[in-house]
Amino acid sequence: MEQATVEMRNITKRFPGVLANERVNFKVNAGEVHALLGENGAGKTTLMSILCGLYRADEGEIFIKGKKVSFSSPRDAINMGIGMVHQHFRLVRPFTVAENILLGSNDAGFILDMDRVEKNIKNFSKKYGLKVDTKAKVWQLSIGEQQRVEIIKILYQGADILILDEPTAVLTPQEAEELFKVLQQIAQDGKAVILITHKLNEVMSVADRITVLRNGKSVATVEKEKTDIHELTKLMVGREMPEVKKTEDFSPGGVVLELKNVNALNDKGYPALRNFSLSVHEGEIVGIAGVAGNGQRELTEVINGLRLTESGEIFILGKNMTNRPAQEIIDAGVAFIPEDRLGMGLVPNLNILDNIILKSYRKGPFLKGSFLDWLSIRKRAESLIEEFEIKISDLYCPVKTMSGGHLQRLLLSREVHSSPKLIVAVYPTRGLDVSAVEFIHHVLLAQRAKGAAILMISEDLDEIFKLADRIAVIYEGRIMGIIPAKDADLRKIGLLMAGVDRGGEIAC
Amino acid sequence: MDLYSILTAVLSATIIAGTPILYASLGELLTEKAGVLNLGVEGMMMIGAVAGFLVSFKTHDPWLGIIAAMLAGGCLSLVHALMSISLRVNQVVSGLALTILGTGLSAFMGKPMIGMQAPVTFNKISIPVLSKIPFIGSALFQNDILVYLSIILVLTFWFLIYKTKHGLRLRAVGENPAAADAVGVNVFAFRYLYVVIGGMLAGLGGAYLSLVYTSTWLENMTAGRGWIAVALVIFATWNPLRALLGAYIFGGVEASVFRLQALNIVRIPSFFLKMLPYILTVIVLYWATRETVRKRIGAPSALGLPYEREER
Amino acid sequence: MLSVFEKKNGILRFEKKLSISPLSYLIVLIISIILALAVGAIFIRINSFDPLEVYQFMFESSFGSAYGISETIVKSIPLMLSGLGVALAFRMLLWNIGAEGQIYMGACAATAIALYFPRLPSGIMIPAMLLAGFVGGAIWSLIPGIMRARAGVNEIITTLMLNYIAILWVNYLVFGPWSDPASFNQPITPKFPVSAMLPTLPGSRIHMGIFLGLVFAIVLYLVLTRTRWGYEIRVTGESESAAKYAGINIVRNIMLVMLVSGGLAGLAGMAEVAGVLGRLQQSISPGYGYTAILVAILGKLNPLAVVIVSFLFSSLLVGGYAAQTIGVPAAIVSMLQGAILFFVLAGEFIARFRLRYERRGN
Amino acid sequence: GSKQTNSGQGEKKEKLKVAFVYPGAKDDFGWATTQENARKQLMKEFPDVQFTAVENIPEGSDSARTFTQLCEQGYKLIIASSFGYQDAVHEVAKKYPDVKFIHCVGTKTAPNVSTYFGKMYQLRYLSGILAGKITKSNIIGYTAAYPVPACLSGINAFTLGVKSVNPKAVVKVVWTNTWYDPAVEKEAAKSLLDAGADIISMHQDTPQGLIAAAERGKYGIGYDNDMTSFAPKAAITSLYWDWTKIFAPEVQAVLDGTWKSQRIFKGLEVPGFLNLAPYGPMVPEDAKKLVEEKKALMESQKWDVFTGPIKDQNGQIRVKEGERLSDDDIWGMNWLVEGVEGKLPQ
Ligand SMILES: Nc1ncnc2c1ncn2[C@@H]1O[C@H](COP(=O)(O)OP(=O)(O)OP(=O)(O)O)[C@@H](O)[C@H]1O
Ligand SMILES: Nc1ncnc2c1ncn2[C@@H]1O[C@H](COP(=O)(O)OP(=O)(O)OP(=O)(O)O)[C@@H](O)[C@H]1O
Ligand SMILES: [Mg+2]
Ligand SMILES: [Mg+2]
Repeated sequence: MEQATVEMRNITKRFPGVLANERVNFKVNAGEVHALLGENGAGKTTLMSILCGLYRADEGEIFIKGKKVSFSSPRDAINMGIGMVHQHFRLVRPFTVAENILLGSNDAGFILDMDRVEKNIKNFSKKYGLKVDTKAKVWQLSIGEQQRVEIIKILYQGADILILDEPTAVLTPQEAEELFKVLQQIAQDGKAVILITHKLNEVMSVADRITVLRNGKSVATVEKEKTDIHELTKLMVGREMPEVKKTEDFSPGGVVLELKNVNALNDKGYPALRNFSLSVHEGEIVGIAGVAGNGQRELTEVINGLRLTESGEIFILGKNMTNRPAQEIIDAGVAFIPEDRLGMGLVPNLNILDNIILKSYRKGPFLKGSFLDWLSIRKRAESLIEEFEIKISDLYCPVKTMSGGHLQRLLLSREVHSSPKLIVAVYPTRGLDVSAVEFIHHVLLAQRAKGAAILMISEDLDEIFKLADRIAVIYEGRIMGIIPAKDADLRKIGLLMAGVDRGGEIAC
Repeated sequence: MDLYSILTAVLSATIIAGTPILYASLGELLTEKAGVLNLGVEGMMMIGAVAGFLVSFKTHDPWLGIIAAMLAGGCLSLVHALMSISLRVNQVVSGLALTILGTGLSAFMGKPMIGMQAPVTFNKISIPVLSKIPFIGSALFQNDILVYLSIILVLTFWFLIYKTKHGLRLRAVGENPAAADAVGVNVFAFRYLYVVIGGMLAGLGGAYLSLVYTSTWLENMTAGRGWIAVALVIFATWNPLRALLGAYIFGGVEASVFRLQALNIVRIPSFFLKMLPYILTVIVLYWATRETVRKRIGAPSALGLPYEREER
Repeated sequence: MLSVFEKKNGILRFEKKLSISPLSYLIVLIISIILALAVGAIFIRINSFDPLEVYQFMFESSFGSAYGISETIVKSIPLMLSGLGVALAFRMLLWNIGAEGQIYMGACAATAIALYFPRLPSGIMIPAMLLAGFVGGAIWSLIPGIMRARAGVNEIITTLMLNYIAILWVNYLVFGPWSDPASFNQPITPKFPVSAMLPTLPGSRIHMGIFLGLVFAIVLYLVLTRTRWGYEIRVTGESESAAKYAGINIVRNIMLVMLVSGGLAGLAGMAEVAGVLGRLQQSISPGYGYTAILVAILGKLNPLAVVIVSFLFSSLLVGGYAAQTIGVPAAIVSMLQGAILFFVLAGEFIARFRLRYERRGN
Repeated sequence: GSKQTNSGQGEKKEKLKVAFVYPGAKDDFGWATTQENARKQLMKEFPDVQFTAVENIPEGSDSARTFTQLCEQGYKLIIASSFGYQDAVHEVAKKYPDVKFIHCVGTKTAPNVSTYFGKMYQLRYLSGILAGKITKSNIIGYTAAYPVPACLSGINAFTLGVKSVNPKAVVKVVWTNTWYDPAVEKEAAKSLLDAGADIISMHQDTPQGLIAAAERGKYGIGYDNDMTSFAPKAAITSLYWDWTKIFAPEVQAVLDGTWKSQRIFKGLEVPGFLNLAPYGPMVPEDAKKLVEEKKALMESQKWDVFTGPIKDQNGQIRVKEGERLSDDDIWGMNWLVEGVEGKLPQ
């Protein structure tokens, strides 16, 4: 039997309070695309971070091409031909593409000779069909382009073991397909490709073999030919997947949120929203589909008064709220579940009581004169904890110690408790496991039933299809189209997400 | 005395007065390039001033003094490196602590040196031909070796930062340590190295004050120059060449304070004249901040943030 | 995580905790002081004194007699007031290191009242001077505050630069316009009228400033923990993006916090001139504003802890000056201060780890 | 030390303890050093008396406590070497009436508080004669710390000395606003040299002015101590104090029990108190002779520097023809004579 290119034996890794990997075994051969499958938090990223030298395993051994290795830094792993494209790209944004690629390589001497490097890179990208503009600065690139840079970067370093951590999360379906072709070509070159994902259809379309992680343990390694989605689901979740509930028909009420020709800039001062118009009605969920970085963040910030518009108008319940301070928008009954729950929606170092009143400390039942009434705050916290089944060890310990799913429950519980008229939810279930996802979907649907208007931004098309009444596709800060959910299909949405409009032209 | 010779004299004094600030500022700039904020410049300058003075006083060798000053500044900055890089203490707090420690330590070490005169110093070296250039010649090309060295260092580091692969990595460490780490750049080594280099240069700047500028040592003799150096880094938008310009602007102001008095040009109380460098710092900082905001030139993105691999 | 050593049936390892308890912080503080004293002992030894004797002498001079204790309290007043100001600003991650200048400006403004309205009865004079002291310090911190809030200008540097300017300004006043005609251009203002002096506890120099300090500590503590505004400060200090998200007006809060922060330091200056010195003169503060930074940090920015730490620090200073009467250099004290701070900072990190014994095979 | 009679007799009597208190470092080579030199000399002259130096005592609230502690520790004579201690001295003196204080340039005395300073302006005048004779550019630089009477009387006397031999010359004053800061003092001196001065005189505690002059090949006049060694070729002379001459009688008086509060303001009439360091080679013979003449006049107290007519900067007569300024007026001088370029802060 041939020698495995990578073999990880009995890998164990602990984080404070978490056993992320427990005696994991993992084997990859040259020339294959090997999928690492598992739910959120199963320990996939941790395992691969160990392989690429970023983390150190507490226990276990790694063999590369039969040789036992021990990495103390990513440098050691790179020298063994291992390269990883991380879930959150590790690119230096003010640098050019070429500079980023050069950064890790042993190419070029002491003095920078960018012309030569750029030529080398071009040859390289031609070979794998990975087109990039070497002179462009990374921050100017789309997410898809940045991913290409990452892949070229590790190939340029001479990697023959490539790890990609959830590469398709940021791609349109079409882009994902293109990527898979590239990956297969790389594998055919005799390199080993490891693909981390939790999307089963991807696994079935690209992988040769699949290793499934569950709860930090490796549960099985199977060949694609000998398995099916059903079995993989069971391996991954440990039980049958629940059926997706279809949304019942809706009867939208009056307009709650209306954006008219809104233009806004991003942090770099470039247009992020262009003539953006959209309305959301009472009792309606509008899903915004689109590749991350196409203006979603700016859209939510503009609505919530966290970013100024350049032009255009925003109405909430018929009142012009353009460029009003965040406080007024909160008072108008807008709830906001931000993308960065721990960075923005919650204050990590404060306790649950402090976090519960983040939006309502200014008035209402919690305020007696100008003093906060901690007793009633405590009562509220306890009732929310019960109602939303929030797991927390102590009311007074900082919320940063809570798990992702429970943080999201806490955030959601606070936001919906005030019976909002409008809920802006950004990636509400990202990084959560199945039961948490179900719970959150349930809460959102219940709010809809109560008549709230919901604007939901998600990168997960399945989620959008499941929840949304209408789907709006955003591309480079414009609405590409708004489609009732029942008329939408994946291919069409995918094309719109890629900026191809109905006429088949590239929008610009 | 005619205007011409007054101006040349001011120019020459400008360069001398600007040099200690330049060293310190260049050091802080390099430290910040690597993503570490070290507010202990004032303390490191003081410790450099006293160590340099002490050693050259005992050995009668100014070069040994310079080396000692750099070592002393480097050692102190190593404390900051340990605190901020390894122990991940808040960098502002650690830097402030460093200044306090440096002030106390230098006062203690320098106790026996108060009022002494440095036995040796650096002689002025005229660069042939160039020093004969009218007006600027004598000011620019008739200086002690440390002035030349400071300019050479500025050019060298400018080249190193922007034109070499080492510099590319340095910048990456300051911009996005996670990215640098992932491609095998040793973030910790870079940070330690440049924090220490920064400390050494601050120490050198301090030694310039005690060994060359005055040839004596005095408690608190840096008089806020370390802080001005920190402000200059912002003015310089993290570019060594602009730090050179900024340091000489401040040197110019310092050199003008007494000349304005001596020449009876302005009739305002001397106390107000002495405020000039500090007022200027505030104004320059205000202007530079607006400028960098407008042009969106920022500090290294990871400035002040500790890095840990296994942190999410 | 580090495994320290393994045994047959288990493993001992360092584990990281997420936060440290007040008790372990207290232990860290005490160990740090001891370590710092040990380091100081080396230097005292180098100067050929007996460290134990010196420390004993220092301790006796600050705690050994009623006079010593009262002097320690007197000295803790400016540290306490400016330390509270610094702690408040640091809470919001506003690095106000300009307390020294704010002390000078507060003293200067209070002096203006005493000099220009010498005939006010003390019932009006004292409140007016308190107000002036507060306003003087507040203006001096508001300048950097506005620059920071409106234009993002680094307040560390601006507050520091304003220190130098304030000291020169007071110098100008005491040599120039405010110089006491009776003292022939010597750098002092005329003596304040009795109505402008803060009442003192009989038989000591302890003046009303101590109540000011204690009251403000309690008020500040209540504000921070119990009020809307305190809540806003805590949230903003912990996470600016969360504050924005919650609709907190950060720009206004930056200015407000800087204002109060400087105002407290200004009160410290007022208390020095009206409580101790009785006039404005060249050097009214031997670096209280800088020591206040240490006090605030070691007090973990908690107003009540600041009171205790300022008392401890003031005893260190009083002991230090006393040590000079037996020839120990002054620099020892500032070194001890720096060393304590470093040991605490490092100790806090170490205290975050704990040893844990873990059995093998769950 | 010939006069100590008391010390041997009373075994029961405690040893007299004397403390010198300084705001800065005791060995700063400036003002404090002049006191320190005296202290060391006194230790030799009075072997049975303990002389202690306490340094780095800030002039603010810390000084009162330090004085109190010294009183408590049994010190009976305290020499407070800085004006800024005035309030503290008087506060503590009231509480410890048996402790004697001698306070530098104080504006008031008390039953157990004397004040002290010396007529350094007399030497300033003499050095002004030298400078007036030597200068070629007719611009003489003067760096001064603060516009306090000690400095002003020095500047005025110096200028009068210059004018007495060279009416065309002017004295340019630069205020440094510090007693002790080498960098600042050097910069100030250099700026005067740049402005055309060829001699630097100074009222500062470091030799930086002298050194700056030497670096430019110009001349300078030292102060406080004999600074000529810092720049042998450039030093015209150096004006220095020997405070032993003043303090020794005070110590003796305390031992004798005859100590009296007074304002101590002595000059050349006390032999060896005010001294001129040996002249540099640039000093012409006629200047030396002139200096000797004037010096003799002042030693015999027949004549003094501030003898009219003297005009101030605004041309107003300050001292009328034939009149002599009183010690009080000199002790509190707050104006500048004609011929000084430089301003007082208002
Ligand atoms: N740096 C870290 N510090 C603490 N805990 C961590 C860290 N990284 C991962 N964990 C924890 O380890 C477990 C495994 O995380 P990991 O990121 O490996 O999962 P994953 O399978 O990649 O999940 P996802 O699909 O969400 O990316 C999780 O419980 C996570 O919270
Ligand atoms: N950075 C961290 N530091 C310390 N503990 C952490 C950290 N992140 C997570 N934990 C702890 O690890 C546990 C798992 O965290 P994680 O966020 O991975 O949860 P999860 O497995 O994804 O669960 P959920 O289903 O709620 O998302 C939690 O109990 C949390 O307290
Ligand atoms: Mg999770
Ligand atoms: Mg992952």
